[in-house]
Amino acid sequence: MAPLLEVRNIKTYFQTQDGIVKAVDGVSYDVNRGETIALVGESGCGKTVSALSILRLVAEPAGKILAGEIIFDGVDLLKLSDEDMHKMRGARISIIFQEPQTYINPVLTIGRQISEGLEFHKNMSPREGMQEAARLLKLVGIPHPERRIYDYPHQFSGGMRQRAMIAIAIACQPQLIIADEPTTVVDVTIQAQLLELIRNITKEFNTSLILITHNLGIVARYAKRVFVMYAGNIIEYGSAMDVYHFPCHPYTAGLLASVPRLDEPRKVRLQSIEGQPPDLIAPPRGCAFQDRCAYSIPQCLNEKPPLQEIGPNHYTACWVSQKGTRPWQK
Amino acid sequence: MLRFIIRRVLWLLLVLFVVLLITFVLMHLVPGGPWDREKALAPKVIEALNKRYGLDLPLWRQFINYIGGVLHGDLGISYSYSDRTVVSLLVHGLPKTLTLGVLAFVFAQAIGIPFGVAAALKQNSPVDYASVLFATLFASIPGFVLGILLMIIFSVTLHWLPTSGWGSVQQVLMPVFCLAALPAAQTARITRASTLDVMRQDYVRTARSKGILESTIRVRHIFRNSLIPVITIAGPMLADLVTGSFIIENLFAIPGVGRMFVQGIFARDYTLIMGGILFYAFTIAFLNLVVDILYGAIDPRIRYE
Amino acid sequence: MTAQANIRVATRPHHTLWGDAWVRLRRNKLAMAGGIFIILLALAAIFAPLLTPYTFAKQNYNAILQGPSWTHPMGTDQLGRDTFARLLYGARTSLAVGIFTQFIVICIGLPIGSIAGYAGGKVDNYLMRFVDVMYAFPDILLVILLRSVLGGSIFNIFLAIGLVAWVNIARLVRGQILSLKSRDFIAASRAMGGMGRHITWRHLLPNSLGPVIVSITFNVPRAIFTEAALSYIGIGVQPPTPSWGTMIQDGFGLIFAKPYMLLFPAIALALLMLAFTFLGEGLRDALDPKMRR
Amino acid sequence: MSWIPPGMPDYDSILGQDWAFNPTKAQQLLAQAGYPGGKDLPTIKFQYANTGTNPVLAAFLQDQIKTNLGVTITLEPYDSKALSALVNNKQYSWAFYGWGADYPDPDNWLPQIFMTTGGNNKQNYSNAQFDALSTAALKELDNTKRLKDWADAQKLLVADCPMVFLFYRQTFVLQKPWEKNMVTTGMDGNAGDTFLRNVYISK
Repeated sequence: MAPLLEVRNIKTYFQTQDGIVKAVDGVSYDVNRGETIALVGESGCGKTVSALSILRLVAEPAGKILAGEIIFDGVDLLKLSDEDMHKMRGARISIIFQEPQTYINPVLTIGRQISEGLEFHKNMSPREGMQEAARLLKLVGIPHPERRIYDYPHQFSGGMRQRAMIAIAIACQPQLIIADEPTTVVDVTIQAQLLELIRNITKEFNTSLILITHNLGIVARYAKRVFVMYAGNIIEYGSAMDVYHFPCHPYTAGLLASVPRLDEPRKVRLQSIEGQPPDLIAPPRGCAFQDRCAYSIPQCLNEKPPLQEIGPNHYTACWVSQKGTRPWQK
Repeated sequence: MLRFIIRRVLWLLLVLFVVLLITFVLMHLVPGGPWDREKALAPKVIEALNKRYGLDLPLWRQFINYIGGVLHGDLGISYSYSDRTVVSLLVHGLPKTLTLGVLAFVFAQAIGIPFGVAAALKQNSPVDYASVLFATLFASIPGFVLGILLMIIFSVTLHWLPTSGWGSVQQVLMPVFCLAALPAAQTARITRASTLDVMRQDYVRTARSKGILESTIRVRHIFRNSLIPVITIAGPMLADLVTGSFIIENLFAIPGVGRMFVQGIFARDYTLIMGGILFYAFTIAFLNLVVDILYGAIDPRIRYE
Repeated sequence: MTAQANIRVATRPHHTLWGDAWVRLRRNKLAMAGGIFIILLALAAIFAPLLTPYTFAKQNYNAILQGPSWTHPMGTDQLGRDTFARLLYGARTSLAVGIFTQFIVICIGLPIGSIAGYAGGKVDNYLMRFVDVMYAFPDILLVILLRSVLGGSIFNIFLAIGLVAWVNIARLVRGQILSLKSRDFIAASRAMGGMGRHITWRHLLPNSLGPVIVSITFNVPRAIFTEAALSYIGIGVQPPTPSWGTMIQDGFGLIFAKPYMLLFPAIALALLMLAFTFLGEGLRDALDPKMRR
Repeated sequence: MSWIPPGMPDYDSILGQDWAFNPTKAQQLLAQAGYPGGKDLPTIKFQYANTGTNPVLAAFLQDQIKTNLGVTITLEPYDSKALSALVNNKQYSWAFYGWGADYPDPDNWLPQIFMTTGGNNKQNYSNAQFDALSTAALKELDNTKRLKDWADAQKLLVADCPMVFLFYRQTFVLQKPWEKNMVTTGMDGNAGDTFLRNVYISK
């Protein structure tokens, strides 16, 4: 069965004063119906830009999607007319943003901002919209929804605002939800509740979910497949199990090592990956991770390793591991 | 909300009282009295006049009488227009000053906001540069200089418009334009800046992610937020227009409150001066109060519980 | 070590706030044009004697009300005085008024604003009510009253205009300090034992300097305009010191006969105010941290 | 220059000849007064109401005195009320003000301003002989005798010169050629300066 969404070799560049930033430089991934995948990587590796590219929300004139295709349910979104794209956004693909504080309009009531999408896509009347908004707020676990729809964002706590964001995203029962770091802003307890909520919703409505995060801890629990991004490229992807237990890229191994583990003795020093992500304006020739990689070989410096299958449905872009050795494996 | 209004109204009354007090003191400090004329009046005549208008009483007594009068709505009789009460003079002058002020205000918003918005939506386009240039040009030329330049062009050379007077439409055009030029420019600039700022906000991107039409996004999300700063300056701006028009009234010889007020100062017409200041101070304070209340309406975050 | 060599250092050369502001200001052509015009005008005003043989007071009765000619580039007034010379010397008055009033504005506005902002509570309330009173006054009318009381010497004009114009600075500084006070770095400084005055002086004021400078550059044209308006009504600077306002006032009487007498000072005033506005805008964009690239 | 303006009875054009413009004599007088060339003369403030053409006039005077006598006087403009107060309370140093006839007769020009007890006597001018002549003239019914008294009084006045008479103000009346027989008087600017009673239009 063809995947719901196929992102093929997307290139999204940004024109800045200091030069062209290659934020997303040839990224491909796919999502099946009802499946949850995770897009993982340090901040600034292009996760969010790739998500925004799907919805064609990249800020014009600075940012442009130069190449690639985004096949969603058999249709290439990049070829769609603006008018059709409007019909797609919110109705069939929606997005949950990271900062509930700034991503909700402070001067409109919460109910109004939820019913907006419904009024446009399902041409409900404002009254019906508000009732549906109340139902959605109930669904996402906000008490006394029928009163709360008339409240303003500043009257909601951080966690509740994020729940409202989720309500906005699921309003028209989209087929695909992109969750861009949905829980980074809230504390751990609320984080768990929100993720559970999102998972139940995706299960209930058989919605596909792209979970974008830099927090590897939650990825294992929620995503079936994991795509690790670094400097605008996918450098490793596979099932969560494979990637967690047999990381085939030094960067993935480094990421996993830096996650503090409960089962380890407390005295062990926290590990971190030295150095800074490369400058995306003039990325180095060869592998982008080379100057931070402890196992780099001459070939890494000159040639950019392509993604190659290293195990069943497990791909990596690293010369060292493609030669069959994984020195970073303990 | 009501408690807030009452508190503000009380403050307003106190501010008015203090303003009147300061004016009263300043007024009496200014050299020369109402009765001094080139052809000196006989001392006895001056004495009689002072008695008639209560100027022989000690100053603090006069002030208390005046405040007493104000509370009863009696602003006293003008010295220079000896048969007219100050209230009737104000009522005579008010329509002209208010028309000037309000027309200029409307003109300023009607020109400022669209220009500002257009410039923001089409940033770095010819529209943007034109509007910024227009805004800066008119923001820097003082009203009465602009008035003079217009007069030279339209009255002296082209003879299209009369240079002064009141009543016909032609007589209103130039004064209103001069008065409105500065506020129009300021409105355009602030609208442009705030619209640009709002367009970069994240909630606009959320709105776009819902797929709703760009036009709806503009009205419901962008303008609803970007017009807040415009409204906050609208109140003081209207107050400035109504009270600042006296230079334009002088230039175009329009018998409004402003012109009367300035003549009042030169004629040492104490009751007229006090009446004028009362009108101006009240307008400014009242309009500021209106803006604060309005402000709560448009920006829920500022609701005064 | 070749790997290290071809990696560009990601960080930019470190600029101080003012260094950065200067770089951005220089890039803003309009602001530069404004700045240069002001400096040129100031120089012309200072070196006026070199630029024109005439002085502002030298009367020449057989050259009364002449149009612009080679001998008198901008014509002459009712007493045969050269308009161009009066413009230059007039520029001294206008610039002096514009700049010196700001000292008074700062001396009064800054302390009141910062005390109100920092002290808060009752003090803030009373100070702000006092500011409301000053704000309720129609400013030019207050200046007229003050000017009539103080008399016409140029220092009284500074005082009169300054006494009225400090209100905006006070409100601005208070707003700045209120918003800065809640920021974390103030709490941090307080946590390290910073005393009230120290915090205000070391942290709050420097940070609110940006908008204050910007508002001053906008206040200068306002002050010049006020002085011109005063002279226009007839109670401006005492003759024989020429000021553009008095020149406009004199010229206004002959608007139909000799419009040029009015045109030159009017255009000069407009250009000077334009220059200050451009400069002000350029400074605002340059000093606004959000605009930092 | 006679105090009473042309077009009014008792106008005397030859009066005050020796006060005519004569810089050298002025400098001599200044020297005699102990201030040769204006040296250590206390600064004189010329105070005037800054309405109409006064400012221009003041600047002209200042320049003339500077060029002809080398004396610098400072200009102090007031608004009209302030100046009137200053002058009426006799606190002025050098003030500039004028007089317009209420009715065309020396009776309105002389006693009020120059008699010791005159309401408008702001320069403390007191000349017993002038007072005597004025009181006589005020009571005199015979017109020619009355005017003679006033003429003598004016001669005294001009000789004492309590004020410096500068100029007679003129107003210009623009008249169409076909407007005939309009009568204008010396009342210039005040009521009664033009009589239209028997004006007729001839095309």
